Amino acid sequence: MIQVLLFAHLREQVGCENLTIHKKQMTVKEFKELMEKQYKLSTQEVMIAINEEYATDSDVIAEGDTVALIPPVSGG
Amino acid sequence: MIQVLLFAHLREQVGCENLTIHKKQMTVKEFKELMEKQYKLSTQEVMIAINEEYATDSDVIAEGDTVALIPPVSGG
Amino acid sequence: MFDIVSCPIDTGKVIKQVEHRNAGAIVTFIGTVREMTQDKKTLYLEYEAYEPMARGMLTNIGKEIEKKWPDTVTAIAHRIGHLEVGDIAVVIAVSSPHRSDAYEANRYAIERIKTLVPIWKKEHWEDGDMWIGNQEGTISYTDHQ
Amino acid sequence: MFDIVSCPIDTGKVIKQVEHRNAGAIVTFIGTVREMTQDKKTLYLEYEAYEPMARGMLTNIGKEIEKKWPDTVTAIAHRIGHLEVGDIAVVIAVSSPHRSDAYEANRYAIERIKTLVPIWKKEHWEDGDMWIGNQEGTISYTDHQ
Repeated sequence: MIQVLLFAHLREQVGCENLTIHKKQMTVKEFKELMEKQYKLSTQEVMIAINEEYATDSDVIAEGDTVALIPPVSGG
Repeated sequence: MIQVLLFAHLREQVGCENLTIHKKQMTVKEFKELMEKQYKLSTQEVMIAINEEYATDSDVIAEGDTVALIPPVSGG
Repeated sequence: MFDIVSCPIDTGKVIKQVEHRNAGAIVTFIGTVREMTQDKKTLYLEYEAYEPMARGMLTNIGKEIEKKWPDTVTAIAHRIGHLEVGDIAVVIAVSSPHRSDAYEANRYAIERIKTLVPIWKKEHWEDGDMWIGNQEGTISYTDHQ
Repeated sequence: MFDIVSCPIDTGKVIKQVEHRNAGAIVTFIGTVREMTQDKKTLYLEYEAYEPMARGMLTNIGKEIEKKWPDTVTAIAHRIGHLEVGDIAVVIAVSSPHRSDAYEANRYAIERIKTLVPIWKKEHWEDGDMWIGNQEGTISYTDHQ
């Protein structure tokens, strides 16, 4: 099981703060494609964090990981 | 009468905070030469202010003016 | 030293965290909620954060600064939740024996926060609201107007 | 907004003077008395000013900043008299809708103060005292050691 966290407009768009994906492992790229297909999210400008660390498309998400979709930030 | 103000090490060197010069007028350059001769002050790095405004060597000091010797500053 | 908080930020307390006997210079940045952005009037803001990650990122920024400007000490507090116009959103304090380092490190901190730290703001106007999509407020993601 | 004072400076009060609804950024510089300069340990300092001129120069610096960075608001307080290690000597606060202006204007203010405003400090060490001759503390005029 992979835990998915959603924030800001992505959270509002999907309608919930977190999702679960029942997969053993997948790349970040595959994860993004899944989100686009399943929830119609545009992930073009979205960064992905695995267990609170930014990840690149080729990084691997494994069972037990927490993955966050990070749209461009606007703090400060 | 021209009023002269002294600060920091110049004040300590001369031993008083202010002096008076009984002249009708003089240039800043002449004033500096007078200070060097009469009080053995080195005016090389000292700026001169006439009535609280920085002046150049050719500016004229007139009777009634207040002239200050401003050694390099160290505030801040 | 590096915190995400829900209550008002006490600037004096953040500055206190970086004071020490050889800090001749302390540079502070205070980010407040501005009323006008271009020609739009903000009523209030909501800040949301991915809190544990945001805290971790702020701590990382602190470590980066320590490496780049060895004698500096940094403290950062970012507020989340409901903020009114004029409220303080972020305070960054950097102390250093030399003022040049304090200015540069402080500037570096705010630029890093605005590009990297997972915090988002939603602007609320009289005629709608919007999640702001980047730090300059020029890109939006959804527009509920 | 531009003052030479004999009492401790309240940083919060200086910042308050520049706060307004469209100041998204406030940059503050706090200059404190540092204990060590190179390898010399400061016991205390004395600041002396040509007060009316120093006040006038601070006001002029404020006007220069207003011209160079039109939407900024600046406040400066410089303390004189006896200061201990850790005491605040100067506070400069600059607010602006845009942080870049606030950083630049603030930096400009301290550089101008350190070259132009008639304020002098005398360092007191265990083994003597000295009027410091320029802002970096590298030139001296008299050395009473």
